[in-house]
Amino acid sequence: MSTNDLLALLPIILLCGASVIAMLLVAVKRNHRVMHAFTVAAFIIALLALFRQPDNMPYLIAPLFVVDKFALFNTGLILAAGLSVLLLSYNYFEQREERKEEYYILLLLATVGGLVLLSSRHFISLFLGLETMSISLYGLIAYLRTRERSDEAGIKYLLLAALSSAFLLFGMALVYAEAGTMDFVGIGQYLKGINEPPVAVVAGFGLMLIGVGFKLGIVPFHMWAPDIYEGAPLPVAAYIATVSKGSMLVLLMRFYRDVNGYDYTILWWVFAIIAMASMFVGNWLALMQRNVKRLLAYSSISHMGYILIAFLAGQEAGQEAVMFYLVAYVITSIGAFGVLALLSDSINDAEMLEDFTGLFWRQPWLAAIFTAMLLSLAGIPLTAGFIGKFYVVAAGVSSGLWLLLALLVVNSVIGLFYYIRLVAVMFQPLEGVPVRKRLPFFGVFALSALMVLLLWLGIYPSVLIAMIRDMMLSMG
Amino acid sequence: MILLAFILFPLIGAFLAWASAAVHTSLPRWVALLVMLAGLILAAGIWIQPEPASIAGADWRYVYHQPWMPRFGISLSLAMDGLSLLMIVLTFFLGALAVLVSWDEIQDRTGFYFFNLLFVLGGIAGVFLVMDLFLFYFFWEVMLIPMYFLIGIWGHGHRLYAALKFFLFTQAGGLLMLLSILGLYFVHGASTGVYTFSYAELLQTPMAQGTGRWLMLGFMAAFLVKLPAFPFHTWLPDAHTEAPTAGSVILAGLLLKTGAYGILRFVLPLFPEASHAFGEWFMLMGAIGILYGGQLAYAQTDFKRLVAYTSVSHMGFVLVGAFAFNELAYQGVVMQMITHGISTGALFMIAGVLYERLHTRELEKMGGLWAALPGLGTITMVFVMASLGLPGLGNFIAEFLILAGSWQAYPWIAVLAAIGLVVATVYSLRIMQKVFFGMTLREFKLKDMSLREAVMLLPLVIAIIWLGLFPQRVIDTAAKGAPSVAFQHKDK
Amino acid sequence: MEWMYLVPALPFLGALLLILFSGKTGKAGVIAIGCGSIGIAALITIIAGWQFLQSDIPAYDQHLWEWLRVGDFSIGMNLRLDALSLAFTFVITFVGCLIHIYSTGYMADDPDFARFFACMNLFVGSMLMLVLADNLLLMYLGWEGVGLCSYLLIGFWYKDPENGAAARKAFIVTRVGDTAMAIALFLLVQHTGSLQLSVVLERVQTLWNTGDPTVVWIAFLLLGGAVGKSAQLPLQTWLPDAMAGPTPVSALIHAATMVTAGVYLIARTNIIFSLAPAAQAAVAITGAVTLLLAGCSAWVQTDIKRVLAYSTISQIGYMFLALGVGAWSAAVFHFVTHAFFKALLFLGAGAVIHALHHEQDMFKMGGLRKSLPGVFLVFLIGSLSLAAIPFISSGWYSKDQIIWLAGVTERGSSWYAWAAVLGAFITAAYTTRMMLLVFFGREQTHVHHKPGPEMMIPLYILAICSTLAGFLELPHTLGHFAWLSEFLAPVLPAPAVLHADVAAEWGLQAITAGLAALAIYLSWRLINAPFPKEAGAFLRSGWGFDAAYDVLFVQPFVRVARLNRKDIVDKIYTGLAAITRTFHRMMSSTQSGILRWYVLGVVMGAVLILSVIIWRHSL
Amino acid sequence: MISPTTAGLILAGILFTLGLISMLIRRNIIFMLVSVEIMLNAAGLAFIVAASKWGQPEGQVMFMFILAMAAAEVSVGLALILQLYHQLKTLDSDEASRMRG
Repeated sequence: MSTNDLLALLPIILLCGASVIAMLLVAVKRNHRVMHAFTVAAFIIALLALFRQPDNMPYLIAPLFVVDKFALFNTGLILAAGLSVLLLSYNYFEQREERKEEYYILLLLATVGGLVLLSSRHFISLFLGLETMSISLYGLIAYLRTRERSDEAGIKYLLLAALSSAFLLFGMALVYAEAGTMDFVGIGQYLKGINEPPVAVVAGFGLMLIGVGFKLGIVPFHMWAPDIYEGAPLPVAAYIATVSKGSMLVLLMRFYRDVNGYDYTILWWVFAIIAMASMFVGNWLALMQRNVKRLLAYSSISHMGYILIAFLAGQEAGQEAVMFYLVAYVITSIGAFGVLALLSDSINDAEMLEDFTGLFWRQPWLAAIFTAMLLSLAGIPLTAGFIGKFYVVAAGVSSGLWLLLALLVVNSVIGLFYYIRLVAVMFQPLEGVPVRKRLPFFGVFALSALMVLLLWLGIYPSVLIAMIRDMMLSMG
Repeated sequence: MILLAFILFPLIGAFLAWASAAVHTSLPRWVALLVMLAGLILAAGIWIQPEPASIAGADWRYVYHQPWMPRFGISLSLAMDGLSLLMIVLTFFLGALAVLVSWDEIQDRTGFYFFNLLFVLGGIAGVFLVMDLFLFYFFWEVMLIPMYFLIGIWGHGHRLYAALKFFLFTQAGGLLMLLSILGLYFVHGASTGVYTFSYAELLQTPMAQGTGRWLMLGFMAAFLVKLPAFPFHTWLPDAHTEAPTAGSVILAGLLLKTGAYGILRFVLPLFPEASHAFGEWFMLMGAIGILYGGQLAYAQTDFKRLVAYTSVSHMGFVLVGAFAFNELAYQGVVMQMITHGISTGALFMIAGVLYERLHTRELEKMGGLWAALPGLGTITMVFVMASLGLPGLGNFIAEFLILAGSWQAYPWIAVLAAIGLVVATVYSLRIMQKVFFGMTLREFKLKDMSLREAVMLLPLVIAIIWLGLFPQRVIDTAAKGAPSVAFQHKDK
Repeated sequence: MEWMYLVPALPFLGALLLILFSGKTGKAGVIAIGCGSIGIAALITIIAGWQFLQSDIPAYDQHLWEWLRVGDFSIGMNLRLDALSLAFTFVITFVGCLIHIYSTGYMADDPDFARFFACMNLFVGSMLMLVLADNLLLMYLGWEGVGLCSYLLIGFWYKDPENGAAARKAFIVTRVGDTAMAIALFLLVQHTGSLQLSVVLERVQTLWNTGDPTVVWIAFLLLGGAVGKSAQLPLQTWLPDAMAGPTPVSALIHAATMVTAGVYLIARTNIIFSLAPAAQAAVAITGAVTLLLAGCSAWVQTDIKRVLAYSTISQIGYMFLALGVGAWSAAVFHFVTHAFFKALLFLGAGAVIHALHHEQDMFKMGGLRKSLPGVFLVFLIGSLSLAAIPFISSGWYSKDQIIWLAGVTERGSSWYAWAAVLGAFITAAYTTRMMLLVFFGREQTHVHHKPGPEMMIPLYILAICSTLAGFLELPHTLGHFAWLSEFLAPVLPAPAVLHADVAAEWGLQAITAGLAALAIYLSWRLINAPFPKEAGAFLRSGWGFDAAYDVLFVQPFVRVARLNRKDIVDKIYTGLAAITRTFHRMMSSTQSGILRWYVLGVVMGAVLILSVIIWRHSL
Repeated sequence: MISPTTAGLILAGILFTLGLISMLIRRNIIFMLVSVEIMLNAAGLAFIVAASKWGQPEGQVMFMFILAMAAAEVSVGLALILQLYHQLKTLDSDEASRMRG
């Protein structure tokens, strides 16, 4: 391996190293503060490392990895997401678990898995990344051992994830059996070579789709989402909603492009149906939901549906839309979960609708942030979510997916209902003098930063748009 | 630049008001009032001064242009012609009054209240000025949230339900409009290669008949809901009834007008063919709205609800006139937008004044109030007469022009609409009878209008009479802003 | 004449002042403003009229300001003084002034003194706008304005819901007619492109030749407006109820001026009507039928004011008949005389009612000729005019002219004439009945206070006028003198008389006079004769029009309103919401939390996808 | 006559399906874990078959990874199951359904 290779994979390597050191740190002395600081530092360094990259993009590390602008951009996104989750975690765990340190190790490892996914161009690296992430997620989800809901969630996630990866693997095996190669580009060439792909390959794709769909939490592989979000510690829920879904989505895009999946109308239709189902099921489930965690889970299902519409639109507009929406979605989700995390106290999480009554008059700033996040999810102007939705619709219109768009309109109206209901609860006048609880600096700082970002993207998105465009064009 | 001021004044003022609440709870209303008056003076100043030479061929008095999202060809471009000028004047006029209305009514959380109030007004001003379709949609949506808060936090009984209903309806319509805007964007791009949201560019978009019609319907969806036209009107009674007085005033006086404005500014010029094709149906829709709204208005026992339904009826005239395609009707529509804003706004204020005294909106619980409140009664009489279209008051000019114009397009629809005048008489007189005449249930010992109430009601009286006797100033101003398509008599 | 704009302006100004300083100024101030403004207006009218008679111009136009101009359609705030409007203006201001003075006495002890005079002034102003307008839109303004004032004054004593109902009825019923008129205006705008009377009437002749459907439509719609305001069939029902207002109001609005607005409108647009024979015939028939039906109703009323109300309807019927046969000036002539004697009768009745402490039932009156001699005298004069007693009463001259012309003009027919004659008989009958019941027989209610000078003087003046006004026109039989018709000639063409035959006219007059005498005799004999009850009730209720309209229009509307109070359309949306909620319930039942269930979900998905893929692939 | 590859794949498929079915019908969490393992191994088998078809090492490599991952999974899984047993006092997966709706 040349130094360039190492340079290209620097973020991953850094995080791996960090995790090892972290273990040693724990072995030496348990200290939450130190541990937290160290992990934060690791993430920051990894982020900085992004700027020291070989010039000749895309940089191929045969056969497993390719590092291109696309990968880099998303690496940045994932790292940033991880970082903000970290900032939100400290206080959350400080007031709960007595053994907090391993959490950070697991978080590092999961992130490593995610990063691997982002730049993998081969079944093996795909599998490795996926499993690294999943297995550390089992631990993370079940981290709060004292809370029974936590390990119920853990076991559920474990079994279902294993199930889905079994499907994924079997699918891969089928494809491999026909194509004789496991890297995406190779498969793409093989498919080009033959005019009509054999049923095994298409079926293989179908099975892989199950694995992917599970991680994305799209219908009908969505059922785990609410339980896991509810059971998992809030930062972890945020992490699953953003990092794991995001990296999987990126992988899907890369794979789909390499094997030029847009040529297969069957797959297109499968995705279209899944998109419709996800939108409707997600929104319907969320409609009357009183548990905010579950509500966010369901809403994320429907948002995946929206993203799929952009994904189906294809072309550059579609891809850009997916990326932009993903960014907006990541910011918003972390923000929303972050607010929940800050509001939670040592005994139980702030998750029921009642916990938010009159929040605006108790914690104006937090409530404002949460409102902004919810409005962004609902796609109301001045927020990134609006531009994202606009981008998606634009992509859809440009490739004339009128049916899907009509459904999208219907669904955003349904969605609006429960987002607004939540907002309304926060603005309800509350009787009695409000008891203000001190908020941790880091958390508030992270959330404020996220909100500023949200509004900035909502009002002046040109910079990000330009970035994404340039990245997409570089991919060709 | 001056145009930007109209939008920025309220928006900045909004934040100022919010901040000032920290200093003293009564400070926000002063801030708000000053901001509104400043805007009003500015707008009035523009109106008074002689019309400048039209800029760039079109009849724009001022234009402002600034790129925003080049990727989509979105730019922050504002322009003002006679129509938008009138609407801006109306916006700040009613805005200032809305502040006065809330003076005593709103006691808690004044800072946030006036923040929302000014924000709505800023959004509305934006809608009336923007010349970029994306931006139009942007402001169109921006208005909703603060309006939602106004209704949802400071409203009456079923405020949450009403606010939510309002929000969902408008949002649904708005999204359909978004689809159409984008459709237009891509159609234009495909045919000319220029991808832009600029109104001026999109005006000459060549498109197939079918496409044009679908896109037009998308736009109409938003505007019909906002107008509101039968059968999309059911959000309005709830919203108007539950909103605080100022909210009702702004809803009836300004928000509904954005729908009418949208039709005049966008639908007619962008889709002449489709507008002609569907014209008769929309006119019919309007006529039905007039009668249906009138019938429901008569059936109500809640003062504000009654007035709300009269809005449905009156905005029906707008729809009838907008699709009659001749100058008479067009001028009538503009006139109707202004006069309805004033007269209905006034009626809601009166409802508020009564509510402050009686703590009820139930007509059955009122009656015989003339003895106690002769002054208020006289003013109410003026606006009741205005709402039934008594000559000498602004609404008559509007309705006469609309009917005379629409008669030339479709006589039978004009006849239907004219029957609305009788219905209007029926429900309007019912207000007077139930509130001021008839038996006094209990001997009210109420003080007549306070100075503040007089200050906020008299300008409206003067305005409505002025519009009734000297409408020419308005008509001249609006004439330049008229979309040329609005004058093409359809060749039958 | 250049002060003409003051004529309507002063009453408006007065009204404005009274509204602004309501209660601030004392009673004296109110009287000063109220009567003063009208009085000055009357003076200016007389001066202007004098100047107008001196000058030989056909009309004097005054342009105040441009009301509205859209494209090439333009309407000005213009006043036009010509013979016709002068005649009306004179009557309005003069009679109006007298009635104002009378009211100062009649309303003396009413708490809302100021409001009363404010409304009265507003009314006079609007009425003057109506007659002085040089374009139909401005006329419409006055037209609606008087409607408003009539509404306000009928419901003046607002505490009683009855009055409110009567007021609303008046407004709404007339509004129906107004709407028809409005549509006529739209038609005129569409075809002539203007509403200025001179222009319209001039273009109409070039546009259409006689009997063209469009112009017939226009005429009919105008007629609709006219019957509404003038309480002719089928929209006459509001006038009797309108008597709920104070008596001076009934005298001014519902006898002398407003209700004759319809006559004015048709006379104004006589060219249009003469272009539309069908419509003009309709006018004549409306008039004939109305005068008969209303006469019969008047005959059986018990309330003195309702008698006068029905008689007003019937008299206006005569005017319509005259218009219908093209005897325009005759109609105006009858309007003038009627204005005087009917105002006189109403005010007289008012004096009686006032004296009897607001007692209106004639059967509770009686024998008042001794206790109220002055009132009896003037009332007698008025009644003579109403009953059209030959030679000495103004009513005879005007009515006889109509009866005669109804038969002999080209648009007329002998049927009209006989109907008119019959009407004269009925009129005489109910007038006599009224006289007998009120002033003869034995006294039943005691007079508690006699009317003061401020009430009596106007009565005397009116009495004189209603005697002299007759001599403005003398029939051919008495050395044909036709000052009024000649004066009106530039505006109103002379009737096209086919066979002017003095002998025949003598005969007709003889018959009329004879019938009148017979009527008086009969009613004097049969005053206490029993009358079939049901028939009486039926006639008293005005031929059951009210009941019919109630069933046909009012009830259905109210029922619909009651049924659809809660906007059925809303059900659509609430329904949608309900459906969505059902889906939510269905869906959330799938989230059972049971692991194997989730596994099943995944498996189902897998099966679905695979089967779809393989199925599509096998195709 | 079907080729050995196809036969192998079919075998793997059968294994896979068996695992799937047992996962559906078993309520005991441990057995569910076991059936997942079966499915994973079925996938592994498929890889072996494919690799032998092409005579490449990748398939075997993949199988190694699968084994490793399965092992990790089992260890974590058993730990979690232990925890769960402490709280539920049962291994019935249907009991572990306190989160619903």
